[in-house]
Amino acid sequence: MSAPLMPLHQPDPLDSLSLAKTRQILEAALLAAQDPLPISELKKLFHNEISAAVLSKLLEEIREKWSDSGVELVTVASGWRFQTKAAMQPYLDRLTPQKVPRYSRAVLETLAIIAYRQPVTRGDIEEIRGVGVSSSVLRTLIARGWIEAVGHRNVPGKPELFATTQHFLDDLNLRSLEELPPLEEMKSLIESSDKNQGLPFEEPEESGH
Amino acid sequence: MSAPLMPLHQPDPLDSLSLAKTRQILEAALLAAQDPLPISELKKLFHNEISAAVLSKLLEEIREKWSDSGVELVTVASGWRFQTKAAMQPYLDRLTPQKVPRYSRAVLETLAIIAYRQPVTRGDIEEIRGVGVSSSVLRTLIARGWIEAVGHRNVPGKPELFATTQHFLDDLNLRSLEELPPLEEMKSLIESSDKNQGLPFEEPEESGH
Amino acid sequence: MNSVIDSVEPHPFAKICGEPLLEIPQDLYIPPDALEIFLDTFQGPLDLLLYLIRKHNLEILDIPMAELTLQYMAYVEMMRTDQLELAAEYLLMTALLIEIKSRMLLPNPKTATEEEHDPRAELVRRLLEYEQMKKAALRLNELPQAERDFSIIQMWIEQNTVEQLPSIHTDDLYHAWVAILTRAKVNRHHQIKRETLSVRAYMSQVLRDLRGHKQVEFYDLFSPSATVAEVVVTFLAILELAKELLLEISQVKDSGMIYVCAIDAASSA
Repeated sequence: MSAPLMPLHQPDPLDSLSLAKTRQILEAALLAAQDPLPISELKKLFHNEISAAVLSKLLEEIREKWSDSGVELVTVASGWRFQTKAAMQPYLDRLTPQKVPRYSRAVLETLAIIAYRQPVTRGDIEEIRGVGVSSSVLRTLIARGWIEAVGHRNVPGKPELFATTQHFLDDLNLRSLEELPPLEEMKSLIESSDKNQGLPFEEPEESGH
Repeated sequence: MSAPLMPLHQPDPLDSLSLAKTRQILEAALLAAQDPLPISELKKLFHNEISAAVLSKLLEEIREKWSDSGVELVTVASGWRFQTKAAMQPYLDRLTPQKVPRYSRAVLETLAIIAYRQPVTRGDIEEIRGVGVSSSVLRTLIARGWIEAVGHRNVPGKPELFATTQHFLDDLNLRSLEELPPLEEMKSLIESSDKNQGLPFEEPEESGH
Repeated sequence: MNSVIDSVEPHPFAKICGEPLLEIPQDLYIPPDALEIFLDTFQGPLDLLLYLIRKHNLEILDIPMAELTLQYMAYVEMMRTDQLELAAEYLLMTALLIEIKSRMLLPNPKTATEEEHDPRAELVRRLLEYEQMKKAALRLNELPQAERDFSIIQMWIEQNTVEQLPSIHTDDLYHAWVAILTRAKVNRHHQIKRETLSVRAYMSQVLRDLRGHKQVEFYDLFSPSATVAEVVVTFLAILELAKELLLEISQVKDSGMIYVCAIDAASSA
């Protein structure tokens, strides 16, 4: 029989909280949280009576403590969170035999255009890709919570403007859009052929879908 | 920027898995799992090549390792899971300060009847409670995953028979229904109330919705 | 003006689905039975054009327009049924290429105000922008991705504060029972008979086991690993269910196989 749970535990008065207990509470909160927790949120655990500097130091200690386990404490756009290390994933995949779907090139290219050119309309995306963008592509990205409509462009039809979300950054382990891989400068398509030289490019990979 | 991850991590061949690595994988799987994991499931992490006995021993070691932290490894009806300790709750509540809602007396009594008298029909519940049971009460419990229809009674109208689920046991930290407070004790309590004594309980609150 | 190579065999191209491009000949001739793979391989005309230019050093101007147009028209014909929009994109691209070519062929009168305007410039700009995004998409896909490359940890919270669902304790159920029993005493409407809980629990389990089956062999209702006590309780549960008319037990001949079925399943069959 389990112990009664609800009303028994009163938080200690703060001054009696040892650093060890504080670390323990931080750790439990981060392990249990549904979303990454920013420092401002973590401060609430202690009625804002512990400074951000102290919390940062404790978080670094927790990160250090976990460093040789299968789990790591990371910072992403929305704050701190625990996640499994990539080396664990092949094992964890054995528990869920249905593989996480890989995204098609259409989805990935659409995502890239929204990420790097945001905010963009569906028309903008089609202009860049040179083909129509099916609604299912946008729905896939919206359902994943990676893009959202952030407004409308003031042209006939008032098309929606899409942008990436904070959740997108979180899911890619990024703290900000600036951490996206920088865009490569593409070599000209005209000069080199004018000079009749071969083009110094690798073939763009056709990873199919 | 982190390194590309996708195809890099191959699971080690099993014989090269040290016990420490095995423990690390177990721990990561339990931390990442959404639901409790039974041993049979945990074995899949290692292609069933590690015996239940070894896994149990490692799980005990993990439980031990965590014993003085803010989280604990516990066994519930459907397996092993990590959970925050009750002592952490007052702190975690500060992150979500809304008041925890309560179930109405109708919901609690209906649940008690189903738990103790299962399988029962809605008619049975109404007979025992002496009042009608609204559909919303049953819907609340079904939505919570605590009760389910397990069949029909062969009387006119073929009413559904309700029983409690494993999820109900998990949520109440019970391994089986026998861990519910036994009826015997209650009988004596009722008899004592026959002698016109007040019950030593408060009336369950009628905060209901 | 162009060198058409008609001798390309369709087989090698069609069979290497993963990397079919190595086999696409320079003159754009695609064997008809490989067209589907071809259409799957390229995202659209921009993607195809980019490939031709990068892979085969094709200068935009050198693209054999007559040939290309014939080919594209053939694809368009095949796409018309189910990929009308894509067919339109290819058509549009063909028209654009022909326009560029024709403008390049015309003498370009230079005016003082206008810089020398290369009619290819706009197309080249689009190709480069698309190529840049295409590369970016590949790089993006290489970033670690939640669920695919790592799992996010969200531990069970003893009291489910996240969803703010009411939490109850076994004591709550206990109180609820006492309240019911107290009322029952007062009302005397009915008798509440006592029964061991384990039998009730096994009754639910037997019904679950029967669910979805027309009938089940009697012995299958007993787990092979059951203890004696569990066997007894399961047996009691079956008898109790039969008494409450929740299941039916049947035996075709003496000492024959005993079958058990849920009554609602039997009567609705």
